[in-house]
Amino acid sequence: MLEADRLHLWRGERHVLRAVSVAVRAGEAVHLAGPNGAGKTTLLRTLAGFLWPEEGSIRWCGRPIAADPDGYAGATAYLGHDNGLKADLTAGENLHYLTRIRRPADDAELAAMLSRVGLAGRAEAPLRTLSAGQRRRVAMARVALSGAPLWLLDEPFTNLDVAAVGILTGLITDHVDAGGLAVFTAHSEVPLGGRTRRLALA
Amino acid sequence: MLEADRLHLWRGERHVLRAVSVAVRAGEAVHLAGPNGAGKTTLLRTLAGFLWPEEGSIRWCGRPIAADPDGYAGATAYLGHDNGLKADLTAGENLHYLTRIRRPADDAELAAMLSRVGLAGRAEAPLRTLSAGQRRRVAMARVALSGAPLWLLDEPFTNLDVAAVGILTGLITDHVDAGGLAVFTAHSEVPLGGRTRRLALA
Amino acid sequence: MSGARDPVSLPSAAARVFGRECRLGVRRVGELLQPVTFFLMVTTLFPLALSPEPSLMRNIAPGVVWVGALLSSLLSLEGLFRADLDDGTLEQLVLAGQPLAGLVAAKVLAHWLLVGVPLVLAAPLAASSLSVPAAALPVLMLGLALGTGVIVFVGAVGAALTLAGRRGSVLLSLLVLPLVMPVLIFGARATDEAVRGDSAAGGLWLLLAMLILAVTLAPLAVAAAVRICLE
Amino acid sequence: MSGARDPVSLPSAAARVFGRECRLGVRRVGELLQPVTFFLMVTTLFPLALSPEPSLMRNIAPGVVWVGALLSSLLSLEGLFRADLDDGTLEQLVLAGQPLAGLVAAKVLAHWLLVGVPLVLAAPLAASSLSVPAAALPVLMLGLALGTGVIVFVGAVGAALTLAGRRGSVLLSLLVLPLVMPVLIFGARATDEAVRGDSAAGGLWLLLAMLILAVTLAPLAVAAAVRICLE
Amino acid sequence: MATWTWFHRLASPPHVYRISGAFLPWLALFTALFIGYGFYGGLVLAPPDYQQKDAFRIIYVHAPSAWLSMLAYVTVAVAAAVGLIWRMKVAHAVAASAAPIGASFTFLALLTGSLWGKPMWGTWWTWDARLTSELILLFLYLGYLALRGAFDDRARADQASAVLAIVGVVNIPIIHFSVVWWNSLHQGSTVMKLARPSMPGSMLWPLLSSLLGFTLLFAALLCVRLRAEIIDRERTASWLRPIVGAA
Ligand code: HEM
Ligand SMILES: Nc1ncnc2c1ncn2[C@@H]1O[C@H](COP(=O)(O)OP(=O)(O)OP(=O)(O)O)[C@@H](O)[C@H]1O
Ligand SMILES: Nc1ncnc2c1ncn2[C@@H]1O[C@H](COP(=O)(O)OP(=O)(O)OP(=O)(O)O)[C@@H](O)[C@H]1O
Ligand SMILES: [Mg+2]
Ligand SMILES: [Mg+2]
Repeated sequence: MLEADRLHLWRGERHVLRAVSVAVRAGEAVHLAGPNGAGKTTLLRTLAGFLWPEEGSIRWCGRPIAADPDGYAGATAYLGHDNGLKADLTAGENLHYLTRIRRPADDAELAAMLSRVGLAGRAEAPLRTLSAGQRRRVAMARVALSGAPLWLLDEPFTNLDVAAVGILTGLITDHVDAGGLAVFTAHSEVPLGGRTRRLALA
Repeated sequence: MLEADRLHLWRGERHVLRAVSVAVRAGEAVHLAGPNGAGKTTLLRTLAGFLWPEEGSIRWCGRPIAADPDGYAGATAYLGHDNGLKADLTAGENLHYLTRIRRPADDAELAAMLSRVGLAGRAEAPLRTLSAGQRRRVAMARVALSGAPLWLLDEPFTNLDVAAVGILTGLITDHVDAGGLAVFTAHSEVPLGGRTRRLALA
Repeated sequence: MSGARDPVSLPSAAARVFGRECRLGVRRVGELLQPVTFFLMVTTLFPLALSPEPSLMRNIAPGVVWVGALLSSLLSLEGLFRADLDDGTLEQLVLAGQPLAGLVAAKVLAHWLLVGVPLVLAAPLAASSLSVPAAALPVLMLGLALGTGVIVFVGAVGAALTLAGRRGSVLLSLLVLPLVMPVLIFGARATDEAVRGDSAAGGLWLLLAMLILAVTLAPLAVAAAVRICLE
Repeated sequence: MSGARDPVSLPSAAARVFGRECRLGVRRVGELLQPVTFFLMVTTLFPLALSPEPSLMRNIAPGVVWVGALLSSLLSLEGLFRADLDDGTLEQLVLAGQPLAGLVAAKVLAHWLLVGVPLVLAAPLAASSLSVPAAALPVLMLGLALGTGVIVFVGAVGAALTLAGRRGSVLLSLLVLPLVMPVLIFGARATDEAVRGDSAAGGLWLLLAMLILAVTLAPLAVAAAVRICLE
Repeated sequence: MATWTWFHRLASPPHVYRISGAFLPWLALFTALFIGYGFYGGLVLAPPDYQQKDAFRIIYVHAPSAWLSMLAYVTVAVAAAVGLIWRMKVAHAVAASAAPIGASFTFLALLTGSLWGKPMWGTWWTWDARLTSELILLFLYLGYLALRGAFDDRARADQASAVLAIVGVVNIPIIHFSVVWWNSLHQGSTVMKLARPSMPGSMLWPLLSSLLGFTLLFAALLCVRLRAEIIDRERTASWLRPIVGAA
């Protein structure tokens, strides 16, 4: 459903993506692997529409993503090296605003997701008072609440403890099993069973 | 040589450290473990002297660290969730300034360390054009060059690929074997052999 | 499954963005009050530095108030998108799946309220310390309300364009200043006329026309600039 | 093994910090030129907004120049330690194992050079646009050189104190302004005397005394504040 | 070492709480006596001034509150320095309690001064050295209070605001000597040159009494606020439980 074909991209003088192709079908997760500086973040940001490849095409449901950028954006959830959360808002407020500019969601759903990521008691805490792993948990709750069929996750397991890794794996599994798509990067193996296909960048 | 005794510390209304004691001897590395929000970062920052415990004492070579803060600071290298590097300076410049406010070091030494962390060709690249893992590598080069006997590392393996994990493990091993001390946090096991003692926070 | 399950309408998404800005403003009251304190500082520092002859003061008062308002709203613009870019929330806005121009319009509107209203409310204080007659206050306040709107909307384009590269608000001032100079000139002239007891309607209508133009066109430019500057 | 292997001396460590600031300033020329552009903006916007009567202009010119200089150097202070705090390099400075006051003194000194020198060099331009006689220029420039030093050193204390908590440069202005008000008053008065052809030596000596006081005492306060505000 | 432990015992929160409670009634009593005599003597008994008529009577509020605005600032700065140097929590509590009182006296001095200025100088306000430095004092107080409010953590708020208070103390001599250093519109020192008072006794004694009364008032208010501050800071401490439980 998402097809990127022979992407080429330069950053400054560096030819970072050289004829990279990815195809992700519904119900499938792709694990982008590769050493530091291989271009994983670059590829994910290109798939998210933040960077434009100099050559090659990206299609979503068969149509180039440039044809309907807002529609494609509405279908995408992105988690980068930054969490995309406001330090001055509480965990609950962050989820409230970021979810509801995308889709209607009732309070119970937000609360349920916060407790699923293990932060039931911390909804009222300003994000700046949470630990690094707790913030990452809020960010993954945001992705799970987005309702987007395509998840683009850049090292989502960063800072997470063992329990949280389990929770995130569960979220991805549920999403993929419900027909969602996911592309994520990680430096170690992720126990997602047969749902994952691995793609190594140079 | 570093002894922290029954530390208590509140952050806001939260009693984060409750009677935590750590002792690290020369030639030993302590692996701080614990779930997200357990207080690992808080403990490391307390040991670095950025936070002051409400109760308890921290001693370095038998003397309270408050007795000679500058001397203790000179003996400490800290790597936090942030890298402590300037995005506008190149990798080489960052190492140049941060190392040489602590100790004299010749250019060859800096260049050798950069190539040991796998960035020999990137010394002239502004840090903002490096990938997340490459920045973390520069930060670990900074720690290794500091000449400090005590290393305090907060999730140093974040964003590192397999090769870089090996390099960092090697750096810590060399440091500890030369009589250095290290306290680090990590959510997974680290292959440091018998040098490591594990300390779990609640 | 080509889009989100059931998307929200643009007005309600824009309302969320507006609400979020206001909430953030309230959380960071210090930052919110910065432009207005700065405005009061500029306008009260003058009497201190100049020889305080009341007759001279009244002559330059409209200009001082308008320069103060222009500078303080310009300064508040630097952080408009920068903070969102740094913590990654700007990306989330772009990926909301809504027409971006609508969302940024809501954001800029909230900024205008948060910056402009305190300025307008503080204007009588500044004016009285510069011995502007009370009769000129309505024109001054109305003019400032319209003028800060133009400055904020036009300035938002500059703020979005200067996101890429290093942070440098100098570029922002250089881009925006020529565009908003007419606001300063007409605003100060209208106030001056009101101080002399003449009719200031012409200047105010001109400011209103500029405001309408800015509010309709600027969001499109901002949206385009934001997309360009994310990398 | 109780300390680092062979530590460097404080002067050479301070020289590194100084060098680093200068290098960063050169990298971010945009940011570096911000205060001086702002200064020129403030001083040239006035003739635009006011009715430009030369006699009146000459009366208020010293005040305008000094207010411009005060505001622009104040604004440059917000980022002085904030950027270092955000990327973690401030911690590295604290952990250098050197007397912190010495290192921050080097940093503030570099900031003074990078901000103050352009201001002093731009002063003739600003002064001529305000029709200040050329004879008053030496006093103006010397006064600005001394005055920006006081503002930067005193302001650094405010910048360090406002590091903790939310970012809010309003607080910074609120803290620093009362402390540097005398600089403004004496600076403007000395310039005014020079414009009238009187001797301005008294004011300049006073500025020098304040500068010496600020340079010797402020770094201690800054160092204490930085230690307090790191968490 | 003995004096040292004595010093610290003296400065323990329960001790300070108890002592300030014991002083409070006496302070209140003498405040009432001195201010009572000062105001009665100044506002009723003293003859109208031959130049200013009755306008001069505002001095009985203006001079004491202006004096207190400076005394309170020095109190804040000294307490803050003690707190910073010897890490004494009670000293920080004293600084925190004194600052709002001082700000109020500063405001009162500015208000009464400008009320007096209208008949005397024909204007509410001019940018005169003494007036400006007193206004700066108000800004300093406001900055101090704002800085306190900017911290979530009380220990850090204490220390950071202490640094500011100490730095700001340079303003106090400027206020006091402003009339000497610059030719100012404002009155030169009248009261302090007791050797050759430039004021008849019927005006002077009530003024001195009201000066003393205001000082005692400051002490009394400080005790009240300090006790509240201590309760707030020590709310988890065991020694407070019987006291707070009883109230
Ligand atoms: C807003 C206007 C004014 C302000 C801010 C102000 C401020 C002060 C201050 C700070 C002091 C204490 C000085 C010290 O003890 O070192 C003081 C004392 C005094 N002020 Fe004012 N003042 C103002 C207006 C006036 C006016 C209009 C008068 C009457 C002409 C006046 C008469 C006095 C007198 C007689 C004293 C006591 C002098 C002494 O014994 O030291 N003040 N004022
Ligand atoms: N400034 C603060 N104010 C209040 N509470 C805080 C503050 N900073 C941290 N905390 C809380 O203190 C606890 C410990 O945080 P800390 O960052 O030390 O955890 P950690 O063990 O490093 O977690 P992680 O593995 O997620 O990095 C957390 O519950 C956190 O919410
Ligand atoms: N703005 C830029 N200008 C120039 N080169 C860049 C820029 N950003 C990234 N690069 C370079 O592009 C390459 C790919 O970077 P990218 O961040 O995509 O790597 P990555 O695979 O995500 O690595 P990591 O595992 O460390 O996160 C790197 O060599 C990096 O140095
Ligand atoms: Mg990456
Ligand atoms: Mg942590």
